[in-house]
Amino acid sequence: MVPLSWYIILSAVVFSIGVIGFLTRRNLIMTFMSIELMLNSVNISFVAFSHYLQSMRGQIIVFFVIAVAAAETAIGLAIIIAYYKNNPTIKVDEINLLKG
Amino acid sequence: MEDIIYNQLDYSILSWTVFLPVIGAALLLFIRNVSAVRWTALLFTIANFFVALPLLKHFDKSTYKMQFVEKSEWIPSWGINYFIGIDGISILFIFLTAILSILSVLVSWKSIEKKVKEFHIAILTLEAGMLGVFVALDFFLFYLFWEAMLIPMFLLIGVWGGQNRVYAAIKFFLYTLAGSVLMLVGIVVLYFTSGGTLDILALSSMQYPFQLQCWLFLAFFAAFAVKVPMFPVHTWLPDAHTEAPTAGSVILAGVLIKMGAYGFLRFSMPMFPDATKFFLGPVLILSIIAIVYGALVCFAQKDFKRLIAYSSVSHMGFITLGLFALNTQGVEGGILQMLNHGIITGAMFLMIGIIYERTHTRVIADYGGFARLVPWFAGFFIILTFASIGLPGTNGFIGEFLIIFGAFKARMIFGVLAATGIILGAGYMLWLYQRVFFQDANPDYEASGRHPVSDLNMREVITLIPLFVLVFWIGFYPNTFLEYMHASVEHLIQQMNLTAVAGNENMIAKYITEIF
Amino acid sequence: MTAPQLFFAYFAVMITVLSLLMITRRNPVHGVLWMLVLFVHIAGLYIFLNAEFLAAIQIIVYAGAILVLFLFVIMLLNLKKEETVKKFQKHWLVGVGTGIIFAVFSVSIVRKIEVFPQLGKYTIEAVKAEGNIMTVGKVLYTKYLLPFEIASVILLVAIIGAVVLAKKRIE
Amino acid sequence: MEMETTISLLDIRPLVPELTMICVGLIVILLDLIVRKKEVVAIVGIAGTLVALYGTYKLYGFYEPQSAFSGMFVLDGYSNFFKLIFYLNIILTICISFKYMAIEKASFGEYYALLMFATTGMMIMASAADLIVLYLGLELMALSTYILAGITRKRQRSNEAALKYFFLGAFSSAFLLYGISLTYGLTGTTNLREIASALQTLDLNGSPIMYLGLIFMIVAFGFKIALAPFHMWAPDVYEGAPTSITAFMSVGPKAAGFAVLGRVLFGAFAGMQVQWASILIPMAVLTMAVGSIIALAQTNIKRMLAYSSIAHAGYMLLGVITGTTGGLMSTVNYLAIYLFMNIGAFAIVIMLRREGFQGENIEDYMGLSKSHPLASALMLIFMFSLAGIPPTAGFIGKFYVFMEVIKAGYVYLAIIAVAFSAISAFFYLRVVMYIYMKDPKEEVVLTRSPSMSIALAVTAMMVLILGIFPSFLLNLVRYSILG
Amino acid sequence: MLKYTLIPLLPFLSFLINILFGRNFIKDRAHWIAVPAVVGSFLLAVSAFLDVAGGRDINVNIYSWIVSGSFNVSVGFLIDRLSAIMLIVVTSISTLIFIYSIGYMHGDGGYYRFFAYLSLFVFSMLILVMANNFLLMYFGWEAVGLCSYFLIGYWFHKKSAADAGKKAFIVNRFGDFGFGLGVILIFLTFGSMDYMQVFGEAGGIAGQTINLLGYDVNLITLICLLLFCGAVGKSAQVPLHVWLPDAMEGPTPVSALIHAATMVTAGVFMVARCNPLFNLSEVAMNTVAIVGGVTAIFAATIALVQTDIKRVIAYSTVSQLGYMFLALGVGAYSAAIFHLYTHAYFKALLFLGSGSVIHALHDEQNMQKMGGLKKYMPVTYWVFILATLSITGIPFFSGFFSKDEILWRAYLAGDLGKFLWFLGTLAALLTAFYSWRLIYLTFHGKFRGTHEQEEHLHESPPVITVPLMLLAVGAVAAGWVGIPPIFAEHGDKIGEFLAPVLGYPEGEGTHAQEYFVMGASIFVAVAGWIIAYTMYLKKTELPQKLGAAFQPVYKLLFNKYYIDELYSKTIVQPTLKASDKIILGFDTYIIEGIVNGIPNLIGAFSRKLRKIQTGLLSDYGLIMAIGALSIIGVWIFLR
Repeated sequence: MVPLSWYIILSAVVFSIGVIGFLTRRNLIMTFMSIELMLNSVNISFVAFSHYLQSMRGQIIVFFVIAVAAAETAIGLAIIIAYYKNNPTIKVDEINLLKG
Repeated sequence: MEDIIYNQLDYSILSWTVFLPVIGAALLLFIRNVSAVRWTALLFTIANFFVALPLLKHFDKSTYKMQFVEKSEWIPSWGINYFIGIDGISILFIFLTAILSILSVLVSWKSIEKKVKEFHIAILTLEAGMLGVFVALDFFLFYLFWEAMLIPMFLLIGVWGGQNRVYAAIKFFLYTLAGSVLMLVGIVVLYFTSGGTLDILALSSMQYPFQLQCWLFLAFFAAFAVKVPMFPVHTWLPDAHTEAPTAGSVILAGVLIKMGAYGFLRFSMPMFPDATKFFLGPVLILSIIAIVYGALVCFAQKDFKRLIAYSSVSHMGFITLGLFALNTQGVEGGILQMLNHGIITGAMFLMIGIIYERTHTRVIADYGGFARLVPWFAGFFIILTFASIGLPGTNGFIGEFLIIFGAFKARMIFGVLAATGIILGAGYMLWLYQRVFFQDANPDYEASGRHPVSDLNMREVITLIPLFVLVFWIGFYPNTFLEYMHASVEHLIQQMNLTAVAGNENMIAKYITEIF
Repeated sequence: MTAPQLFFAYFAVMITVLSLLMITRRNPVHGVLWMLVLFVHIAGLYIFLNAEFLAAIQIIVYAGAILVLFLFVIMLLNLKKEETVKKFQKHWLVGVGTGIIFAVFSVSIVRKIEVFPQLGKYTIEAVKAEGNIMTVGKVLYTKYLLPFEIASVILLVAIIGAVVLAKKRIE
Repeated sequence: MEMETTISLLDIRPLVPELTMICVGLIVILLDLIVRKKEVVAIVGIAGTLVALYGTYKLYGFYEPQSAFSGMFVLDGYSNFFKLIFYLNIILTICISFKYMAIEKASFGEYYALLMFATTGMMIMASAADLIVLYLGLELMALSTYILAGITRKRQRSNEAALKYFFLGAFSSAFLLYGISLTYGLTGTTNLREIASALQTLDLNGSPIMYLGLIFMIVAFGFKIALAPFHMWAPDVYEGAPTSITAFMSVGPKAAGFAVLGRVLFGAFAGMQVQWASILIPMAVLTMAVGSIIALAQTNIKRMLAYSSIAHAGYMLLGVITGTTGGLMSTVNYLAIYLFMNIGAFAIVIMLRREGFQGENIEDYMGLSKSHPLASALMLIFMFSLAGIPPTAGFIGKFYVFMEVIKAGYVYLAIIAVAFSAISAFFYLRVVMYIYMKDPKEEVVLTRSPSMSIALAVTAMMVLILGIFPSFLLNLVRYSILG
Repeated sequence: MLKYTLIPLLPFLSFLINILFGRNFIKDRAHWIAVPAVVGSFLLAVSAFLDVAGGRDINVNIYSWIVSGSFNVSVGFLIDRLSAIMLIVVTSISTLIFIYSIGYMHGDGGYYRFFAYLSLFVFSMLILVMANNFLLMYFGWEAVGLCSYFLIGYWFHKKSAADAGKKAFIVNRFGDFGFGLGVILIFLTFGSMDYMQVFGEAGGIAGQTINLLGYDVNLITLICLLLFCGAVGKSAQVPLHVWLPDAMEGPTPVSALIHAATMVTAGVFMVARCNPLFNLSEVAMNTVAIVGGVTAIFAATIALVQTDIKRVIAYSTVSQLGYMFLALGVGAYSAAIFHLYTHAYFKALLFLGSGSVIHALHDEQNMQKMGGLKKYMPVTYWVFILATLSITGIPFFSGFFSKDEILWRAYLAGDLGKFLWFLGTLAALLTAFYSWRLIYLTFHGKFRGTHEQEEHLHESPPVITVPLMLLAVGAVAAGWVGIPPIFAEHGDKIGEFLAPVLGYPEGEGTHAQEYFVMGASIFVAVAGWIIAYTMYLKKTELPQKLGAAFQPVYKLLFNKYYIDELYSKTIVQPTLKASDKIILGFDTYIIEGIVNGIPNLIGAFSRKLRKIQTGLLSDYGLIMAIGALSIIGVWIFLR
């Protein structure tokens, strides 16, 4: 058997990679994708827990997470587009009109 | 427990007294005409005085109990009541406040030209706040008034003040706020220690553990010391006094800074007698420093108002000294001196305001020879000068003498040191008087083509007369005023002597050894 | 190592490597493509965990819808220039460091995780007997009806939002 | 642990207010297509909210807690009180945004619909008894507010605000999910009550993994209520978003965040009070410090109010930290009061906005009292209330919190809090100073509308009335939370 | 009772009326109110004197002034033999000076003001004298100081006058500092401030000590010394004598009334009044005596070289006051009061005479610019001669009797007394010298003023000369109430009269000794006269030579031992400097620095801190992540 902890460690590692992506990338789209990566990592742990707990709940949650992720993507990308129309850049470090 | 006498009259006189100005302020909102605003404000302040007048008549001087008490539920879930009443300590301040409010309206008749309506609303709400502080018997209510008062005062200084008004206003506000928030914490701690009451009388009759007393004393001390103001936290006062409009200075000097001392009397002493005794030394030393330091700073002042402001620091040092002498004479002297200082310094600021209206300068060096130009003014002012110095026959003497007597009785050295303040006081006041009124008129003054100064007019004389009557009344027959205090002060001293901690002296000694 | 463990090891390594690849690509299109591969692997892991329905959803929704959306937008924005400039932030090292510490922390905490609670009734056999989709569906439409409905509103909001932000007339 | 559940139609009953809100939201969108006068849309929105309010009131008639949907949704005094805050929030927001959104050229049906959806999300959060529902409610609210923040999409600032809010929000909800997953993994459930009992039976209170999960959830909630160091989005978003939305956001999501924070910490993790209090205490101190201190250097009033709102979150958090019901009540009470004073303040800020003039700089307020004494007086009241000076409601809010904090034995926290509240008084005073003590540079024209007047009247009255007679609110809070 | 109350009240009413209505209504008619009032007072005082002489002491409380706990002080009067004499002295001299002032102050702009202040002064002085408790005496004590302030600074537009007034008040405050504390200590010791009660119980606490800064101090001594501080200030004794010469800036009638005859003698009166206390403390008595003796000689030496006519008389006053304290210190209270009484007449006369001179010369006070006035102002000249004879102690003039009494009593009072007697006699020599020097410089020789002044020289009008003549009668005859017993049995009427209050001094000497003392004093008086005659009338170049020969001594004396400079350097300047530099600096830079510094610091901190808010998404994320990490790190790993 694969121990539960392997999955959870994997999930943690991928989550961290997502965090790294979020923190380091300059491209907004890539940043966004890093967030998706984080969500996916969490999904892995949900499914793993669900499996090991013999409970359906984890899978249900993943279902909802995916649904929300879809909605989030739609809105997020819409926001990016709206921003891009006013200021044609998606470099994270150039978006700092608001600060201080 | 029943330390109260419910309202002896068949109408709620105290509530009327406190809230009449609020009604006046509300009414002013709807008045457009400037002179109508002035008259309404004047009417309300005068009416307020007369509404309060029956208090004097019906006040029972033979008891320390709270009188004219009104009590009704307010915030039941916190056990907070609308609870007001007065005793011999607070009654006189009601009248001081009422009188000074009338005068501040009168003195602003000509000098306030912008935002007249707002000005008078501020004055009236301020009056209500001050009265509220003196009558509140519930801590919450007290704090409410205590803080609420800051707002109109802040505006008075900041909107109608002098050159540097904004700085002064903000400084005043933040200083006092910083002090009083600590008191707020103290109040809440008290609330829980006492098992959920904020009734000042109940809290006063309880006994608290020594350590707690000390902490609470310090928390309250922070608020009151700033307000008084005591020595190291006094620097808001010169700025605020100097920049405030005349009415603001008058009220500030006359009533507002008395509240710190009042707080000591009403809260610190009866509630934390052990802590009071524990911290007595430092407090007395601070008072002495304030007396001498405040007086010395006066010598270096170049601004008329600022000098008087610093002299207040010195005089307030006397007051705290008297209060913390913890004997009848000291405390009564302190209370009387609070009244006196309100009258004298209030009148001084009135007069400075009057002369400022004419000369538009506050720099002492611009003056000179004014005794010739405005003899009546000079005459009035010299009376104040001597009252401030504490010349017998004026009210200043009675207060200062009782204070020094009390201090001397308590600890001889403090009496001696305080008396040096009297010498210094004579020094800077007479020097001031000489520079302003004596010698030849300042050549620059006339050369600069400033307005010719005219002497006091009728309105101004009427404004000043009540204060001068009081100066001599208290000077020659202080008993009229002292009588009111006797019972309450005696009771206070008794409370002070009931120490909560058994073997208090040992306890304190142990504590000191622990600290060092 | 047993077979399942080897199997897991493959997926784990692949997922990790693909994630790293994904976040380091200069060209976002490449990133999306690597991510696609990544999602497939995750779906594989789901199957391995007896979550067939989710595996399908993962492919359909994530790979099929979300990533396509990403591609669309990337194309729409026409990010040619982006490819030439630096892909990482100025202080990317701090970000990497933070992420690594994050990984170290969370791994060191969760590595001892075990299944504490009493197990549920959805054993592999029970689910198999009914079919994974059936089980999910039953639960979803009974017990989890409320969340399901809320999810629908969320999607509605997403539609409205996309319309408002991208299309709605504003003079 | 999982059992078969059937859902009956009766389960819908407690959900009536939420459903009403959603329906009204949809109606508003449709109506937008038909009517030209957008005021009608707004009025329908308000009317719908009032209907929902009535629904809550009717359901609220009994303080008995009810649960529905297999225990995922509860209706109790706690949630109902929060819903009341949300209703008032949206009504007042609509009132103040009428004219404003017209000036911003964004007054269309979707705006009001999204407000309603966001509010629905908050309501669901307040009623959530399950982490899944909580998560979804949070996302519903969040997604709606992301859009609202960017709704004036011709303005780059608005775009940027939406962008930042969105990205950081998504980032934080990943943390939330991670926390939920760990909690789920350890306890085998997401139902709050079951979590609580699982923590007991499985003796998980000391488990570091559980702790980790809790920390991640707190991070996410802290993000919503803008607790330092998760507050970074707030100033930018508050500044960039349309002012009415800033007003909306500074109260609604914050309150919702507190609702779930209270629900989760008190409902599920009550056994770990020591742990979470120890996490929250430094956060609270930091929040108050950051909010109060950075606000001092601000020149943009919206940004200043953003920092002020951060600082206020710190005070509110103190009530939660106590871990007592009383503490929670004080927080809730604070929120209700904060609603009035904050929206009031923003209402005045909005009034300065007119065609071709932003009116967001504090300097724009110079000498306002000369031309607009009444508006100035109201701003004065709001500012002093925010500063916590009696006799305004802000003082009551602070006083209650300090009371409970001290009661719980955290005197030092109270002292820190009062110190920061004294510091924060400075920047509120500065606004007053500009209004009253400076001479106007140029004539200030205020944009007025009847609904704005109503909103101002209500908020100002409440700030003053609650400041002097707080009993009504206190009792409401008490009954809501104690039942 | 009303009668006694009216004694001070009449002048007070006069003051009120004049000050309130003087400026606008009364103007030049002020004396029509002031003079009748003071005359009324005088008549009532005489009546009171007769009552007392008839054996009826009056001690009556009028009302309770301050009541605070156990502290209870009344306003009340005690008229016994001592105060009765003082009443007579004060009111009679006041009357004369009021009348004199009508002429002297004629045409002055502040005429009404002058009379108002004078009336107030009389009121205050009477209160001081009549008080039956210490606090009321303190009231009068301070009030006379106030009047002195007003009157010295009467010509306030002159800086020197304003300065002098201020100086007088402040220097007096130094004394009053001690006096006030003494009064407090009296109450704390006796629980009362009434003379009768305090004096009655004084014996009971003799020898008690009090801990003062770690030293045990005799309580009575402490009280007496504190009280004496007041006397030193008020009566211008060393080291607080500096104000009195400057006080000559005031109008001459003021100098005569206040700074010669009445106010400055208040200290003497007070010590005499407190004799039951002082008697109990040898230390205090010796202090009084030594201070008196030193002052007598000290002031006399200064007077030798002064050129300002009024200053010479002022130093002479200081010196004579020293005599009185010398007497008090050796227990010869009645002798002191006797000298006070005679001194009041001849010194007032000297001042008024000099006033007459100054008036004639249009405010010239420098004797170097006078001379030869004898022929222009015969009346003034002759009264001056009489006064000088009296002050120098020429037999059968009143000064002779009182001074002789003092010296004789000093002589009898042990070794210290002998020393003091020597000082006193030496001072008498100097007194004779400078008094005659004044006469010669002023009235003899050639006129040294301007030609213009010479043309206007004339004798003063009767309103001035008549009081002078009346005072001259006093200067000659006032002493006849105190003829030493060796000349006439019961000749010392005043001593006997006062004996019930002040006691009778102890110590008996032989007749031979008494003649010796008397002879010595007559000898020095004549010697001084002869020296002055030689130096200023015969060999007029001699003073110059002497001055050149003893340049340092001359300078020292001329500059009044540099005491003023010393005080200025050690007290005034340091205070001002400390105030300006140290205290104000401390206030501005340290306290305000902290007060403003904290907000500034927070503000700077704020500006720094807001830089964290970079506006960059990834930074925000980073901070969130780091925040979460630190929470994890601290609460999971470090716990």
